[in-house]
Amino acid sequence: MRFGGATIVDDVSFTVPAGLFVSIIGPNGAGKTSLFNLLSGLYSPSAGSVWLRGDDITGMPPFARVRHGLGRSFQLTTVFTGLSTLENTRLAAQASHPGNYAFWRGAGHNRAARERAAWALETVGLAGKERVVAGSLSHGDKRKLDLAILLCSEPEVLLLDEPTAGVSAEEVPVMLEVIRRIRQVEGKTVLMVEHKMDVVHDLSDRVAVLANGALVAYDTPAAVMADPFVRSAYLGVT
Amino acid sequence: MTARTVSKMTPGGLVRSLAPVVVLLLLLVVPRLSIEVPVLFNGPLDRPGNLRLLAVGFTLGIAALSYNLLFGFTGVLSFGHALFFGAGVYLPAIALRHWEWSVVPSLLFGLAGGTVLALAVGALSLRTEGVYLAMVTLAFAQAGAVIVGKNVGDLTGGEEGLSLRTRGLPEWMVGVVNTDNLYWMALVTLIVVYLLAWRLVTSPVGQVWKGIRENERRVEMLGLRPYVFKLLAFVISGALATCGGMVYLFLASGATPRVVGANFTVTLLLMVIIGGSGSLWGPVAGAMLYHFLDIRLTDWAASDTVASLPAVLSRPLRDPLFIFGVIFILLVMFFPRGIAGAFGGRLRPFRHVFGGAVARPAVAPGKTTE
Amino acid sequence: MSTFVLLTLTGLALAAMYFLLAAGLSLIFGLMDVLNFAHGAFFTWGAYSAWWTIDQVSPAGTGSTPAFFLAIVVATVVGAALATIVEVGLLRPLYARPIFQVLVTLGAGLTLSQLTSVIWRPDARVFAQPNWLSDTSTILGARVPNNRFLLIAAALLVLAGMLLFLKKTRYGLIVRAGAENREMVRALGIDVDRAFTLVFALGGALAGLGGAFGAAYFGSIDPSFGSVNLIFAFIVVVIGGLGSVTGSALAAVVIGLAQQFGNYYTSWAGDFVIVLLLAAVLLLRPGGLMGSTR
Amino acid sequence: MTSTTIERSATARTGTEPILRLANVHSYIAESHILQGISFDVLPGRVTVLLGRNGAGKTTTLRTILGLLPAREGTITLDGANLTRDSVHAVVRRGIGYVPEDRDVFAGLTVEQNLRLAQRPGATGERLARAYDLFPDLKKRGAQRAGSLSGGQQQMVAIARALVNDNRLLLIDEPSKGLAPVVVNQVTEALVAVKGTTTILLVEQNLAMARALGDDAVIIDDGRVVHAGSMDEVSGDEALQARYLGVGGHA
Repeated sequence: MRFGGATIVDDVSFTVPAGLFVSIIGPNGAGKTSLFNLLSGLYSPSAGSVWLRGDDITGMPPFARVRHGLGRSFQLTTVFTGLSTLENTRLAAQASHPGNYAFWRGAGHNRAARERAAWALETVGLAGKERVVAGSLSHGDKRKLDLAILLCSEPEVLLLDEPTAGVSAEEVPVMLEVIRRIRQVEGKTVLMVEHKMDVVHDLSDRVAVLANGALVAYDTPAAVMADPFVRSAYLGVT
Repeated sequence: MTARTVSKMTPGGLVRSLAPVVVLLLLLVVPRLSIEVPVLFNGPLDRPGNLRLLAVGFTLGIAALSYNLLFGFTGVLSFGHALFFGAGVYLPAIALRHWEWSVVPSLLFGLAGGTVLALAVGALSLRTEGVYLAMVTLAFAQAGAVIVGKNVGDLTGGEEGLSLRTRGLPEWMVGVVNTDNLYWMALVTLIVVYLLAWRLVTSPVGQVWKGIRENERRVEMLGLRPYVFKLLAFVISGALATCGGMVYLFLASGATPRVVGANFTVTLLLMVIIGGSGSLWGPVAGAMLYHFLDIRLTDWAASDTVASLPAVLSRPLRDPLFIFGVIFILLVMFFPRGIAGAFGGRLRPFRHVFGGAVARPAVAPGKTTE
Repeated sequence: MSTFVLLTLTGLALAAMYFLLAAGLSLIFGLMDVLNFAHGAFFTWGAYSAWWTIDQVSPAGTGSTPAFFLAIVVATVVGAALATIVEVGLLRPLYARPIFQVLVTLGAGLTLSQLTSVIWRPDARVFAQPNWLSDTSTILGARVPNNRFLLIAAALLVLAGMLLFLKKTRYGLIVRAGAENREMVRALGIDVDRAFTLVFALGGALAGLGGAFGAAYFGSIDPSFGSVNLIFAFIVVVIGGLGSVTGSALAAVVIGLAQQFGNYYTSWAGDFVIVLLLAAVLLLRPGGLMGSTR
Repeated sequence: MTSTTIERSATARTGTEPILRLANVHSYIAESHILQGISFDVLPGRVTVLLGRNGAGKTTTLRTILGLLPAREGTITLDGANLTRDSVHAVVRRGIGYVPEDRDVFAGLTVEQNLRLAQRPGATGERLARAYDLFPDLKKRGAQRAGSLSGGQQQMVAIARALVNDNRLLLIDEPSKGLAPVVVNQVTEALVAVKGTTTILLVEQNLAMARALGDDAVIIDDGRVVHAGSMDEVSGDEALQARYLGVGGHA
């Protein structure tokens, strides 16, 4: 994977080898979410290019990128609140099994999608809550469901935008466990925006630091934390 | 917060699932029921006038049901739906009268025409969203109304409308004595459309529609193209409305400009809101109720009882549309889920789509919130 | 030549009427994001209250000049009053549910329009105007009714007034700022709800005024008077760009002329061209002619 | 740590009554519980810096004070008057100036119009003149559309907008956000000039700016106050910074 630059995100270039867990950190307004929007195709860059698994995806609309193996979770939870958790995941699973749009059959008929959906709920720890309407889940459970939906699209590369945002302190370790499990079971490539440094430290192989839209460091967690330049960029201390 | 689960089969659920069967059986035998239902119906139930009243209600039910596939299940607010119902009424009428086709080709022509029209209007309108979509579809409906009303190409008969040419029709469809056949035709069409719609909304496609209603952006991030699915909904609902229009043509023995244009779409919206946008049967019930009240209030307003009332009361009663307007406002303000919402278990889909400010930030990523 | 002049002037008069209706719609949408389907009813009520006033003041179908001017004032006031009632009574409780706001304006529009039918019967009414208004003046060989000029003049005055209001007054600034970022306006200590009511009332007043002039233009009125014109006003607003008063004025001229010229040659071409125009604008320039990039 | 100890320590330090007091304030964005019982005081004439990593709830705190987000629990008082349930405009009219996170100037309005719009009843021309004096750059551009200004100039408009009224308290949200270091210095200088004339509650992640301006510091994490004390104390405590402000090692 290779990333090219843009303007709010200013000339950012880095490559993420397959199977790595990379966290993106930086002060507010550094352009982290903008970077994610560029990667997932919600914004288009004014210059530069985005490559995914060897292909240039710069001009692709969001849905095509997803079909190309990119999956994304949002900073604010975006589950389908009126559907049950199983319907949520099944919808996602069905999307990645095209050719199953037979409308003379019920949605439950697609066996591959059904199994994938059940597996995803199990993986994030929502087994047993299949029939619960997503809108009535607790916030933490919604974030888990968000991840389960993501898993159902069977992405090769996951973009996680602050997976622990708004999750109560007690539930943070649970979320971490879920993310770790996804990593171990699936061996996916993950990019994560996160502010909780202990979370970043725990999960990442590499940490990328953005400040004012520019990439100021890209290294192992330990090296990045020790870098005085990063510290000044982050806190404005000179 | 307690977690709400999707209801399983309970004794109450059993009653709820048996009720439609009972209602259906009753409706099927209505043309053979010679009983009086005072106040509600004039004379015995199997009188042609009464059968026609119910059957027209069924066709309006088809229109409302099809409209709700788009509005209630996919979350697309179009103001052009009357156009497709109107196409179902006018196209076969034109083929029958001017080209003297026989029934089956005329109906096939109507269905094809309505579907193609829905495809064209949908393909263009769905490139916009929200209020823009509402206005573009409104404009298309207006264009249809203009073509019909101004008698373009001398085909539609203008304000006069177009009477049904009965000569090409099979005998069982013609004449007051055969009203029961038309009644059954309308009822069977309604049932078929209903089953089709049910199959659709519970199919994978229906799941995607609901997903779009809840959060279009998220659907896109699942790797699906919302445009394609919305267009599918638009075309299917348009085609189903066309079917309703075709049956209506035979019941009304002709076409009048009333069935195209924005006012009829507004009426459909009224039926859907009265019935409840969250279910399939709600809009059908809403349409039946609307039509029934419309006809009954008009009859009633002409009666001596009303004439003897003081003007403050008698005048509004002469104007059913005024009463519907008031009912509509009250429903929107206080019972946004309609009749179906009052009975239904798990019918609450709009809270989150139309719930406004609280739900909206979810679709706008990029803005950091602390 | 005389036909051309006649069509141009009547087209401009029609444009003036559309503008009076569209300007308020556009302002309301710009600030409040509400597509106001009740606007046609304010227009209808403007027409009916003007007709009623003339009927009361100078009976027997002879519209006197003072009666006409009084009627215009009454129509404006009635439009503003109805708009205020709708905004405060129906829209305000639904601020959190935008789609239901649209639906409730639909219901209000239907109810208010039908109320005219309830009170004054559904039949069309002849609008009695002073002779000098229905008389014609000859310009370049064309005999143009005087009420056309009055309508154009009124629309120009309203356009100038609105531009001044938006650029020079504090409430104008609030409206423009509110269209950009409602929350920040609130955070400056400004009561945005009051601004909403004001804008709605202003829009209603313009619609009422437009209704009175529209009645003079067409010579007769009926309960569907507003809803027919509302559709064209919507098209004007979209083509002009939601929220832009100048855009509305421009689009109104385009629509008014297209309709007059088109319908002169065939009975339907004008209306049809407008719809095509709308489709073209939305597909090529979705924000409208003068629309901001909302 | 309980809320009462924080309040007591703040009051004890100076012996004056607070201008602003938050007591056990809870608020939510959609269903996510952002502020989970925030309590602190802002003392008159001082600059209180609200610190904490991204997502801790700093902006939400300011928005809750203004009433842009409802406080579901707890009370907020300004000069002893409870404003927890007041509407936004009523809160602001008690004398609060707000400089939002993303500046939020009205792009279609001129600089002058932006400032005039912000003037509340009773605002004097003299204050407007003083605001212009502070930012001579803006005076030249009074007739220019705010949307055509640079990010730094827009930040100046946003700050000037809060200065045209005779405010009891200014809420300033990350004035350094997204600005180049040179511009950050200019903004800092301007705020230093404002300091002392009014009470300020400042949200800032840039420690350099926080040090230059701050008297008191309140650190929040996960929607709760985790530290309250003097700014000097925080500046000198690397462990505290590392733990709550982001980088600098694993806690």
